[in-house]
Amino acid sequence: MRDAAPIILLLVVLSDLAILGTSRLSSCIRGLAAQGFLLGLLPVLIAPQLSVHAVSLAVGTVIVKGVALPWFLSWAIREAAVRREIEPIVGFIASQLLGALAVALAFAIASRLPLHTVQPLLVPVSLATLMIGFIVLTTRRKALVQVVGYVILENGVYLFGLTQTESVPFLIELGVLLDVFVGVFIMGIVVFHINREFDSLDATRLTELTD
Amino acid sequence: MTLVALGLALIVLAGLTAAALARRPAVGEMVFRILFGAGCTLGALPALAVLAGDTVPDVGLASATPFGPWVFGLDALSAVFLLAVLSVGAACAFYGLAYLAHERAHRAVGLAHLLLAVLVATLALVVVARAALPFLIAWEGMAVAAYLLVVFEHERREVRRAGGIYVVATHVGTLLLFALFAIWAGGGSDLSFAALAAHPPFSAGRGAMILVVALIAFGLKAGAVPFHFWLPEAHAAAPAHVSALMSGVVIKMGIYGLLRTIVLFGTPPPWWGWVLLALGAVSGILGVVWALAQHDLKRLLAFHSVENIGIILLGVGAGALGVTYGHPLIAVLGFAGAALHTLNHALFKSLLFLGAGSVIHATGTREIDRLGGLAPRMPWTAVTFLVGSAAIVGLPPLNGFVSEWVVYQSLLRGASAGGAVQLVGLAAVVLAFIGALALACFAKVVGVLYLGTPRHALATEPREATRAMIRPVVGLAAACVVVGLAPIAVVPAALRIGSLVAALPLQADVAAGPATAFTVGLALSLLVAWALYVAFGRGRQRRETVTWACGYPAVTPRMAYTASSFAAPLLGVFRSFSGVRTRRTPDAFSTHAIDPVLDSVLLPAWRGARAAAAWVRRVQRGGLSRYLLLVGAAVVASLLYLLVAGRNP
Amino acid sequence: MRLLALCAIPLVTALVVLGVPVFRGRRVPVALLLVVAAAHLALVISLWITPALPALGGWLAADPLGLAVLTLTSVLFLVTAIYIVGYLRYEAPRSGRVFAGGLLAFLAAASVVALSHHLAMLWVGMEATTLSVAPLVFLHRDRRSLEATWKYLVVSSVGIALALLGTFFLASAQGEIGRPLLLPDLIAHARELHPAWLRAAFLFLLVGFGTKMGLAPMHTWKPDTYGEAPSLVSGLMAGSLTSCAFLGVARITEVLAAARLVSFAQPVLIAFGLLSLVVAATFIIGQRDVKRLLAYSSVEHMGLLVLGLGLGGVGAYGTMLHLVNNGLAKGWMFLVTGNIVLATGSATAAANRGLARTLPASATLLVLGLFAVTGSPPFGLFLSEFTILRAAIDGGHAWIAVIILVTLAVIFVGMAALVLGIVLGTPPAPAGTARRIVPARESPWLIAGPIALAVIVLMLGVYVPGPLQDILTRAALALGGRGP
Amino acid sequence: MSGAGLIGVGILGAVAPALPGIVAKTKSVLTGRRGPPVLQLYADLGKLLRKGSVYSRTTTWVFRAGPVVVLVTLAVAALLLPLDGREAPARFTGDLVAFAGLLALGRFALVLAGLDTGSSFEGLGASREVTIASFAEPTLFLCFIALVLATGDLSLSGMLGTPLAAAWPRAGASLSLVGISLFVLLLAENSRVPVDDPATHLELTMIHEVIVLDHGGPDLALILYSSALKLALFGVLVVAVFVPRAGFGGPAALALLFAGLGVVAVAVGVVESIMARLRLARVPQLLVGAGTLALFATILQVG
Repeated sequence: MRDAAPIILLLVVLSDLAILGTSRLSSCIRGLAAQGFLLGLLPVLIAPQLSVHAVSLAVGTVIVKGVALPWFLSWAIREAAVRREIEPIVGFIASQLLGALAVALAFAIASRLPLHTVQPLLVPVSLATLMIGFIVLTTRRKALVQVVGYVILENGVYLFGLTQTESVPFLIELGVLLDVFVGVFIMGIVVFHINREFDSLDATRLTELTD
Repeated sequence: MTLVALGLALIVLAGLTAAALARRPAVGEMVFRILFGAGCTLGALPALAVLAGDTVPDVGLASATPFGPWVFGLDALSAVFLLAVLSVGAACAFYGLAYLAHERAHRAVGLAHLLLAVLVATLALVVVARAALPFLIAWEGMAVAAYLLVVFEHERREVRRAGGIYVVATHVGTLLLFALFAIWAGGGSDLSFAALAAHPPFSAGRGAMILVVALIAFGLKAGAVPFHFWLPEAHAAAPAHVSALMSGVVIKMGIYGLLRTIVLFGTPPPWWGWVLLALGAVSGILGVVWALAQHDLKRLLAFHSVENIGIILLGVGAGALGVTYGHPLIAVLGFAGAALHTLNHALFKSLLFLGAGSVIHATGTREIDRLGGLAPRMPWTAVTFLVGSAAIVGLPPLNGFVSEWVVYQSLLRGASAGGAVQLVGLAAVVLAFIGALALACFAKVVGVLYLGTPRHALATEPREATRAMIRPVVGLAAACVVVGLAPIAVVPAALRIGSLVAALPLQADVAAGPATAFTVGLALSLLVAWALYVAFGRGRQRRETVTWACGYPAVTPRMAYTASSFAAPLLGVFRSFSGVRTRRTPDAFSTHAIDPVLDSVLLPAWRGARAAAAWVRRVQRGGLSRYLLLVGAAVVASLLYLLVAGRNP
Repeated sequence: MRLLALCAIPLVTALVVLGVPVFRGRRVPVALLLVVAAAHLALVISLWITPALPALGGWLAADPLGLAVLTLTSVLFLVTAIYIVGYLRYEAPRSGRVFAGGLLAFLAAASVVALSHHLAMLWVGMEATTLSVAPLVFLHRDRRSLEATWKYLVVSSVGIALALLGTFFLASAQGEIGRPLLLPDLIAHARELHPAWLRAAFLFLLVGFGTKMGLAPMHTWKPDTYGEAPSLVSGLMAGSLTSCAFLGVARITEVLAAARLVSFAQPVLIAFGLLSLVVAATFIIGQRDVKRLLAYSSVEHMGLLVLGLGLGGVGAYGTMLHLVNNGLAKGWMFLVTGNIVLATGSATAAANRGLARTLPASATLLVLGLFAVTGSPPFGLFLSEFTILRAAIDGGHAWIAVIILVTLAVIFVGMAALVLGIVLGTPPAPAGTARRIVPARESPWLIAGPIALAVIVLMLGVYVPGPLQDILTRAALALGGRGP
Repeated sequence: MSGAGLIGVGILGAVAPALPGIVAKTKSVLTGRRGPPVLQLYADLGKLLRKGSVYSRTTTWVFRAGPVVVLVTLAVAALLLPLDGREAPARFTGDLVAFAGLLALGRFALVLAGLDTGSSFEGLGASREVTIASFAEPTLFLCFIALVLATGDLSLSGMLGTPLAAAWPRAGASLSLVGISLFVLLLAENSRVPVDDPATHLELTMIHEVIVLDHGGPDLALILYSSALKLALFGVLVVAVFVPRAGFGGPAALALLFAGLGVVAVAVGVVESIMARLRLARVPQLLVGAGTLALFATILQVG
């Protein structure tokens, strides 16, 4: 089972790049759901022995990131009934290139960091996911896609967290998951209000507050 | 010291009662008068005692603030300033009661009296504070109280503007004082003046930094050129009795600061004395030249404060040089002259401002070109203003002459002493030049304002000020005459201050006795001659007619010389930097005077800075992505730092 | 036990308010707010009298640093609760439940952050404060507050994610030494932690919590958020939320101080501090909105906090004193600005003139606040800013002292221009009524809070009480500095 | 207040009105005219004292006080000067400042009296008077500093008395420069030719004459006598510098002094015959020139 982890990690990076590339909102959310599931599997694969802690963490992640968040986001899309395509500020090709650059950079940095965890691939993938999440967040116009970007960024951090599963007690993991969920939940409500107020999800129109 | 504390408490109490009983002014102001008067006399007694020679022990309060105990003390240097504060404070407060009486209907007059009481109290506290924290707290309290008084008539735009400039200038000064005490105390945790004085010898750089910061901070408060820019604005905007108090005493805190710095610092390096001297000369000359160019009565008097601060700085500079080059007589005389001129200036400048207040109160305008011939209508104000003018120009037998005579002695002894200090002699020439220009300016003011014929028909016929306004003014004039006629009483006290500041033994051979004989003799001979002239003229035949203007049929008011034409030949010599700007339009010609430092240097610089800031602010207009990129930049920067700093463990 | 109660009581009440339907509708359970606030303060004062033992197996403990922030938060919350009584007479928030629930959740989260000795738990508390305040910022439900909320949420969440990454870095630096992420263990074994991970952790925690504090360049959300949120919420955010965020930075600095790595941290802290000062100065000149002005003033004071920490020596004590002073002063100024907004509908210079005549009490408090916030004696902020300046000069950083003085001067000019602009002058004659301007009768509830805070700040400038002095000195020592 | 000193002042007071007469006589002799008798001014004073006085309605007591103050200040100033070359009746350290102060007080009173009439001509004169004075006073102080450097004494009796005689061999050159600049000062302060033409009747060009335009009768007498006394005082200054009389006995020193005054009056007359009046804008340059002379004198001492 142990050798499956690297494959899963690669799939996670692929899902990142896919989300970067999609031009449709629904496929973007499906990508996010897929990533959620993959993340859910990882704790079980990585943990040295099948402790209750690892299993419960896996189940919690799958429920929150695999099921709840994507369902909630798709509900928001239906509610908002908004045009479904994504228009990035910098254009698709550019964001793809940026994504690739991010992955390369992640692996470069990870190689220099003093690693002592069991799974060598884990840190570079987490940094890559983190950077790609940041890119999605800063280059997309639609508020909803920005939320997706934020969740990907959170996934990156979560991945890095996996290297410390035994030191970070379960209660804290649960707190982190809960916080992420409530955060996205509130963002969703705000997105809903943005849509009602501006009858479009284009966050770049939000430039009324100036000095 | 307990007497001083009690006095200050009474003063603040007086202010509170005036504010509390605002609805019943008669009672309120009467109680204010009693309490304030009692407070001032109680405070003045120890000051006079210290000036007469005995010493008052320091009082220490173990405070709970971090930097050491709060200490208060009274030595000769503080005593003369305390005396000035209390005497001028009382005169201005009593004058203020009457001056603001008619505005009770639509302004918070009670509050103004409270603020004035707070101002006088904080001024006294500044002078008796012997530790950094109480000094700074009293200093800022004084600045804020003065600001709130300056913007008393804040419905007018230029008053708000002047207030704004003033509050900025004082706050910058306070920040500099923060730096001064921080540099001076170094690592030490006790910030009392005694601890500061017992400092280890400073390194050249640190000593220089302390003196430069002290010079700018206290120069800003004193109003020496080029730090004077706020002074004419604030004094023109403030009510007359507040300008009198500010010009008479508040700006003197800058001088007190400089003198206290010398006491605590020890022997200053040579360059400091020369800078002070140069600052004094520049302030003196430019102050009086800009005053000549003014038409606004209060701005004119404000610029004269800059000139007199210049004269005081000449004394302080000569004193500092005397200490540096080891000439005890020059040092003691320099500081003594400076201290005495500070007290005298407090007296006659507040007298002039209060007189100006009465004129403005009666005529409703500050433009001297629109006034004229006020002497017959306002005799008392005219006489007291004349005494004040003669005193400020330094004419014998009044007090201005006495203090300038001491400063001259210091400068002339400097000239006759050997070595580099001889250059001080040039300062004596500068002082003479300042005196002559001051004479020109005050001849203009008195001549244009009080003598001759009224130049414009005023809305209301100007009437003499009320008795309540005249009493303090006459009191101040009397003080000027008494100090002028009694150098034998005043000069020894000034010498005691001089020897304290210069930390040198008291020099005795200053001819105070014969000087008294001279002034008293001159005054007597003037009176006797006037009596003879009146007796001689009684029996003679007198006729009244029109002024003989070389046969012109009717002398119209428009023929009388105006202030600007009077000063034109003199200002012609100084050309551009006299601040006179002429405005020629096809059908009108007018001159107006600007303050070169403020209007052509500081304000443009500030507008430039604001424009630059506005350009930078465009960043905030960006959308969310630009904000996130900033956060990203911060992460990248810290990562780079990690790589750089991470190498060495 | 009391530590647990401090966190639990507000949390439970919040859940009750949010859950139980009886509180639906516009009525805000003000009484409940007041009771909880008073109880919270009582508990905190009891902590001062008899220090409590760590609870939850060492996860919750009241050390000097935590106690200072907790006390500040509790005092501010009680004053705000009192202010709300008067506030509700003028404005009824659309949903009373969300308003009260959010405030109580915020108090619970802030208590958790102040008391937690487990850094991950501290992170969870911090995230909770962000989320609890978000709906409060959105209270006005108009376009501008929507934009402010969105920017606040996204930027803060990114910041908090970075902080989580930093926490994980710290965990990996610790490896198997002692109980994971517990402050006492971290400090005890500080020298055995892995230096590379520790440095990376410090940087990410600084940037993460710095974003929550509003340090430049991560400050961009602050003017929008404080500008659009209701003033009492902005007051709480500027007063206690930023202090909690600073606590995060302080915790990691404690660990670094124990690990003798302070020389690595100081340049970064100084850099962020100076940048914040310069940015604040640039953005304050010509500012026309009082709330945005106070936001930039908060950026400036956060810069001063971090700068004091970076300078070390007596600067650490200055920072701790400034933490308390700034919190109280910000609360005071925002509540007074709230009064102005209630009376004239907006806090901009265009809408307000001659407030001295129309709102005498608030105008006086605003002017006194101006002098307090810009560090004029005799207010507390003068004492702390003076201490930080002394630290700069004692440390031989003359050029830092110069930058501090120049920026403080420029900031004073900017603030004075705006505040004095709106306070002085003749107010626009109210249409139709008699020409004489009658000063509005300001309700005592709205005035009592700011006056109480003003008195405390004034007292702190003249007399620092014994126990507070002792707490601040111990905190400064923990941060690698020294007492006055 | 030594008796001899007072007698000296008394004689000076008596002789003073003769000096303008000598100047007028010199000018008329040089231009081939008989000219008015030397004692003409005495006659004028007698005539004016017997006349009634006419005052303008706009004037106050200041107008009448002007002439009195001018006379008293000059009389007291005379007490400060060492007429017998050794000791002045009233002496104290720093009395040179008092001397300058007295001159300023007199000027202040005269200018105010002029402005009191409210006529533009008096205003013109007053404005010019103060402009010239502003440049004359620094020059006077430069001369005093040179004398202080030479004699090391801070009182007029010391500066112009016995120590000056001792200083001549050492600082002869610089003292002569001081004498010359004092002579220029004399011309400026007393409104003689290069600065102002006493003989002219065109008000626009006058300085001293035009300030006193409205004074008549006894007031005019006081003013004329004071201007003569002022000429005498400045004459004493010049003579004291050029001819140190410490060596001679009391009466001989006084005789030598009055002879010197006569020579000075003749010199003024000669200058008035040779030069024409300077344009008013150039008068400050003349005074600054005299100032540089005195400055050069001080540098000679120091160098």
